[in-house]
Amino acid sequence: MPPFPGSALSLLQNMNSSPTSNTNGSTKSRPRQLVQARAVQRFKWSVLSVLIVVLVAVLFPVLMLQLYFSFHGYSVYGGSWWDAEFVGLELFEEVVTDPRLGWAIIRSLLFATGSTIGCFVIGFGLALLMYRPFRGQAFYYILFILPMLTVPIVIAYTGEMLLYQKGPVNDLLSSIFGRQVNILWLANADTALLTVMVLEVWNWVPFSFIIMMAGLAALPDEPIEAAKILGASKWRVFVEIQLPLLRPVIVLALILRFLEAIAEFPKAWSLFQGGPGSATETIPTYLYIVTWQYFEISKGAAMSYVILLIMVAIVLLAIQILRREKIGLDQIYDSRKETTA
Amino acid sequence: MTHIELKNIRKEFGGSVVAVKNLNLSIEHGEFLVLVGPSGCGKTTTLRMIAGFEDPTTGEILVENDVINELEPAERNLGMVFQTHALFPHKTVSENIAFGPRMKKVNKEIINDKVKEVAEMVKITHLLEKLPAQCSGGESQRVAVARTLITDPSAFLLDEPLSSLDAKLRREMRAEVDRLHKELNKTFIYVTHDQEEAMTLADRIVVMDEGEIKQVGSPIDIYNNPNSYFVADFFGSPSMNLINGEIVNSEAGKVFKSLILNVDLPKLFENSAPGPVTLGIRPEQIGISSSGDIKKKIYLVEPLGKDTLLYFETVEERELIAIVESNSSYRSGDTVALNLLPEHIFLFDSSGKRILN
Amino acid sequence: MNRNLKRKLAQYGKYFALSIWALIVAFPIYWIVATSFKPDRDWFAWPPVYWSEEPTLNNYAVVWADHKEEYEGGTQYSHSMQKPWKALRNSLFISVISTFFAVGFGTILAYGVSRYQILSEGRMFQLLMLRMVPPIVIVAPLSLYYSTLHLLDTITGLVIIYSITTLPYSVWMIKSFIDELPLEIEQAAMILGASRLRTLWEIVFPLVRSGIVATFLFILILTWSEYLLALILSKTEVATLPVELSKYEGSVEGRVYGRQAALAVGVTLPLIAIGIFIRKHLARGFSFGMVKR
Amino acid sequence: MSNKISRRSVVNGGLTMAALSSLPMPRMAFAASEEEGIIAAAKSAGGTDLKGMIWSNYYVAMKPTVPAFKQATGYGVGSIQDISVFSIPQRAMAEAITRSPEFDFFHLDSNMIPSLASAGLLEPLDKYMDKAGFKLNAVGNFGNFMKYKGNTYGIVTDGNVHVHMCRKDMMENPEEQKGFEDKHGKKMAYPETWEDDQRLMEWFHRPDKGIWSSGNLRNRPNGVTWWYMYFYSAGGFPFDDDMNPTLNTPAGNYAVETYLNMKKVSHPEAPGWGTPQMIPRIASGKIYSCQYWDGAIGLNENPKKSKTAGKYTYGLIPGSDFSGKRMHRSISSPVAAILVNRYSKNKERAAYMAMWWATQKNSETIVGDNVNTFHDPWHVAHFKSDKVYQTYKAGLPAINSCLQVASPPIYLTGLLEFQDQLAKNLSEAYVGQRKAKDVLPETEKAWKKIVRKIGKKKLKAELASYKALFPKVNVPG
Repeated sequence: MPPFPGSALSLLQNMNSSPTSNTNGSTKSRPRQLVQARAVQRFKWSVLSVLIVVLVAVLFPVLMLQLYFSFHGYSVYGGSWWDAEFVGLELFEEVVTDPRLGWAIIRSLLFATGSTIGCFVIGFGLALLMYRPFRGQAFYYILFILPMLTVPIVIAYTGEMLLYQKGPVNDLLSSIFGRQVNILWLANADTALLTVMVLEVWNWVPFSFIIMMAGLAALPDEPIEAAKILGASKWRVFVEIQLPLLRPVIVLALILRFLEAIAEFPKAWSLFQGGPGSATETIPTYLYIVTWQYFEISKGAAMSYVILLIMVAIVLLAIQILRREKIGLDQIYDSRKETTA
Repeated sequence: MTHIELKNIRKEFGGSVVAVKNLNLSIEHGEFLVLVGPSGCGKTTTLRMIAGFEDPTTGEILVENDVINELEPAERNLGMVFQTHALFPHKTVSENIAFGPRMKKVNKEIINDKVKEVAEMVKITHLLEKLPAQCSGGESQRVAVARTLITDPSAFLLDEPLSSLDAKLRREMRAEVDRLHKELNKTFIYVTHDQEEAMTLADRIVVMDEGEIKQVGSPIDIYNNPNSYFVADFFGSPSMNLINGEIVNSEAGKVFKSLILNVDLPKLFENSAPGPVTLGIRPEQIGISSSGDIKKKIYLVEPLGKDTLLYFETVEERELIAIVESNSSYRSGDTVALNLLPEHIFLFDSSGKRILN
Repeated sequence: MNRNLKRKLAQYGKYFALSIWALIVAFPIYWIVATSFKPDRDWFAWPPVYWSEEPTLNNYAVVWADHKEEYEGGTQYSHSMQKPWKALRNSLFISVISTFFAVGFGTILAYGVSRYQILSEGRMFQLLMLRMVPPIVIVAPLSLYYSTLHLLDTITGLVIIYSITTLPYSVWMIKSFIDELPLEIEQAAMILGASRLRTLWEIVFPLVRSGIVATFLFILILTWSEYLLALILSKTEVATLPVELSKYEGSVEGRVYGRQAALAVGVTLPLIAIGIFIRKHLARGFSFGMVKR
Repeated sequence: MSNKISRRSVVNGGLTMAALSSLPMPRMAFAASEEEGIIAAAKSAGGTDLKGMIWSNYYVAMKPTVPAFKQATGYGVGSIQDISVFSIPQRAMAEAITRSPEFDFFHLDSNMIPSLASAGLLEPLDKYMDKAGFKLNAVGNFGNFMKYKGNTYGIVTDGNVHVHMCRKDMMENPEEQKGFEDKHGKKMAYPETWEDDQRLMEWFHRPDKGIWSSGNLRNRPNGVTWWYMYFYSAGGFPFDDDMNPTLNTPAGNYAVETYLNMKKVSHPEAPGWGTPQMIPRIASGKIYSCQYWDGAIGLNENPKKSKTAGKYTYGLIPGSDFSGKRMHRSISSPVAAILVNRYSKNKERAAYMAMWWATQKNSETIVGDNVNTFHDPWHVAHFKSDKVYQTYKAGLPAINSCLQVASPPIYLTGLLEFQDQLAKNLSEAYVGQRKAKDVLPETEKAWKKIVRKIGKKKLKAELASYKALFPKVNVPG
């Protein structure tokens, strides 16, 4: 049975027999390639090659140098670095058995987790209070993003000015609670990390706040209204509609903050230099001490690699999670697959 | 004469999704061709390939017998009107219209004159200094048309140009498009998912589904002679009654049997093999009378103004619909006899193809 | 309780909560400003001095200009610190140039990703790695590598590493702006006869300009306040303001908080101005495509 | 010491030679001032303006002396990297690793000399000093702080040393005197030993009145400085002749005990406080006593910046009878000095510039600066100078006697690492993260590792230089 009956059939026959470029010879004899695909490829590779060249030129030698140092026992007191003796995995062994590094990792994870949760809870809370327009919204918004615009090292010094025992913060707390508050923000080994966390939270609440504001404001109204009409309380609407729809944004806010918190250096260093005791010896701080105070360049390099591996593992995991969320989100909102593909 | 031809066009996305399968089509000069089908059928992709926004994975696109696969969209001398109008929001209406000729380095004064001329033609002279955001939907559509008109393209590509407008405006603009086509005498390729638009505008309709052409023909032809279950179902409002059943032999000849009704089939189907089929008949081809073999109870009467629709109870999910004139006085609950005009009966086999014996 | 009263109470509750956080945010900032006007003895006073009874511009004078100080033996110039003008210029140069590169290249890359998928989504996320690895991990070999290339203590050196580490944010932010731009607008331009380059220049750029500006300023903030890399990769020529700030640790007179504050106000004010200017766009850039509009 | 004597005679010989060579103007040669000798030598050294790594807080006071030098020799200081003196050791080491000729001199803690010299960064200055006929005329044994393995590597600009200060006004109160005598059975007096000091501090400890009587630092970077004083005055030395750590000894434990004892009279924030926090406390009259850098005197006695002008008495650091004989040991860290980069083309020029700052006349100007009080006296002549007295007032004799018993921290390659391991463990013990008895064994363990890494042989060769820094007297005269 022919595929097209009636007039369509005749059309088809007509087309098959009509003279075409194949038989007649095309007036334009360009090669049969795909213009757009070719242009895109050309564009793609010219852009990517720049990127790759820059990354390879800058980062590759750096990583190679780092690798060289990790396997050579270079001492700043023993001649040139290029003559250093090959020591195999000795440095790595030293690094992975170094209890100080273990503690530093634990502290960093603690610090990152704590400050991430702190930032998120406060940021999300503020966003929930603020995402609907109200009188003064712009004022609060501007005020709330200010900490993010403050240079971190300024925050560290300001912390020092504010947090000493007889300082303004304890003074204000005393007058609020009506009795002497004597928190040792800067000297208690048990809470020093918490102090850095407080500053980190103050600094980066705006990040979570901004993301969550955007997320909340972008939620479609209809499902929420529908849920309300169906008798859901505000709390139920929040838990069953808003929270699940916001999940990708939440995951993003948490992951980005967590990763940036692990890298935090200026505040912990200028306030405590690892002390009191070793209460604030986090990964970056310890690495700084080993490399720039002990001048153990090789051990520092091996440590950097170990940390790099841990970070890459964390980042890859984070990327995996983010991608899954993104795909889920795309499915929910059915983005314009056909036209952009 | 602008003759556009698509030869063995295939388009894959990312290697796995096939949007268009082996498409062959020839579009004559001055023809108003409508590509119609449900969303995802490949009609927009086809149009975008003609425009040059997508490259066919294989196959050739020819204009005047020249292969134009190699040409950039800008070099194809085609005009396109988009569903979203795609006006440049940062340019005024007159800048929007002047954009095309400016790209072709036309003299400024000539551009100015032409802009005015075109604006008059689509009646937007009063909008020239406004920004697109200040125009209504219908006005934006006119601007989009004017912007295309001014470049004097060899053919117009229209991608669902009316679907963002409301019903009344859509009807008005539909007439406008029709008028333009007649005045310009250019090739129009028009993509829509709305069968009514296709029927009213097209010289020739191409029905697509799942990346394939299902049927090509004039609106009347498509309506009266659908070659498949799909086409029959797609065209017509209300759509064709389609009843699943089977052909059985009887003494009198072939008989269609189903849970809803049994019909003696006309001579035409004498040679059809017995087996499962779908019977189709358009609502207006069902006669209603007080006596007959097929008695059915009306459960809904839907007056549409000129006509009235009668819905009959069925055991299947599709209801059976008949159209009667509005002056008839049927009420829900009445039982009437249905008379299926034999010459208007279609049969489709289990793969959806029409049975023509 | 009637509905109206309940709503009012909720309203007051909201303002109360917001105001508490507003105070927490504002207080340290107030303290920096107030300290910058305090004479020496009020910097670290017990009990704290909230607003000095004898406010002075002394700190600003010492930090930003040469300042005379009198003592019993006569008058002497307290040059104190080297003036921060050079650091200010460095900070401006380095952050503006590196931001220019990051945003310029980021725009092209973002356009390619948004329109032609020249990087898969997976690669886009991997790009984030450039930002997420702590700089301390690479800074030692980087300084060694730079010294062999004579890039230490040069604007070029800092610009290169800043451009690289801020590129992920740049690409992600700008991509989110371009993604919002309907494809049809570009196609319309192309079919009207504009070349791809022309389309980019005349249609795409003007339409995402505000987004690009926002990205530009956001990355300016990041590079402006960066500390560790600037500290280790600079020597005499390209010390930036955060590095300049860090040396305001006094040994004999205690930390010179007032001077620090006077400099900090100068360092932070431009950022705050910028931040307020771009606040509407910040959110989009941060959302990494996770927020649909 | 015979070695040293012979070298000195060479110096004198050189000086005579220089004098002879300028015969045409014999009178001038005879009266040749320090400055003229330096200028004469400096003129012959080729090169350009100098580039230095120096904190401007220090440089400010030195700057006014540069134009005269530039006028005479044609060069001066062109540009400086202005970073904190605490960061300069790290940055200087980075220069050593890359063998960079960029900087001509570094101004930093001279206790870094062994580390930086081992890393190959430093230029020995003796031959330039000979050429200019210059010698460091420092109080007591202080000049040896610039020497490592027989060479001079630095020129002092700032003679940092800890002095003891306690509140005269509080001690002069008859009621206090009586109460103290009733309790302890002996008169209240200026403390001779750590035990005396502890007793006095405990007596004056009045937290309810805002007096936390100890102003000594106990934070991680600085606290260790105090421990050295207890340790050395108890007769301790941290290594035996084979470079085995000898911390876990009676003297070491005595020092740890003294160190931790002070917790009773220290502010609870002490483990987090450095000079930035403690100095305002001292100057606002909230403490009774401490051993502190002599620079604090200038601040204390400046009525515009302090509430305590005239209220302190300054004197010799307390000592200890622990070793069986009374010993006083102050600590000198950092001693800010100019070190010259061996890789620099201008190294000779830099050496003369450094000497210029250390002449009697110029160093008086620098140390006597009343506004930029970062340099402290060290030159023999400073203690007779009116100008210097203006700044240090009653504190000046105290500085003199403390300088005579000035001792170094670990004066060995790897100073910072040795020191931070000890400092960390001490700080941990102070805040309760570690048991006191573990501090020294744990530190010894870490130190053995460092010794192994740097090389026992190398460090053994440095021990003599380390020991040569210690004062020759137990109690200054």
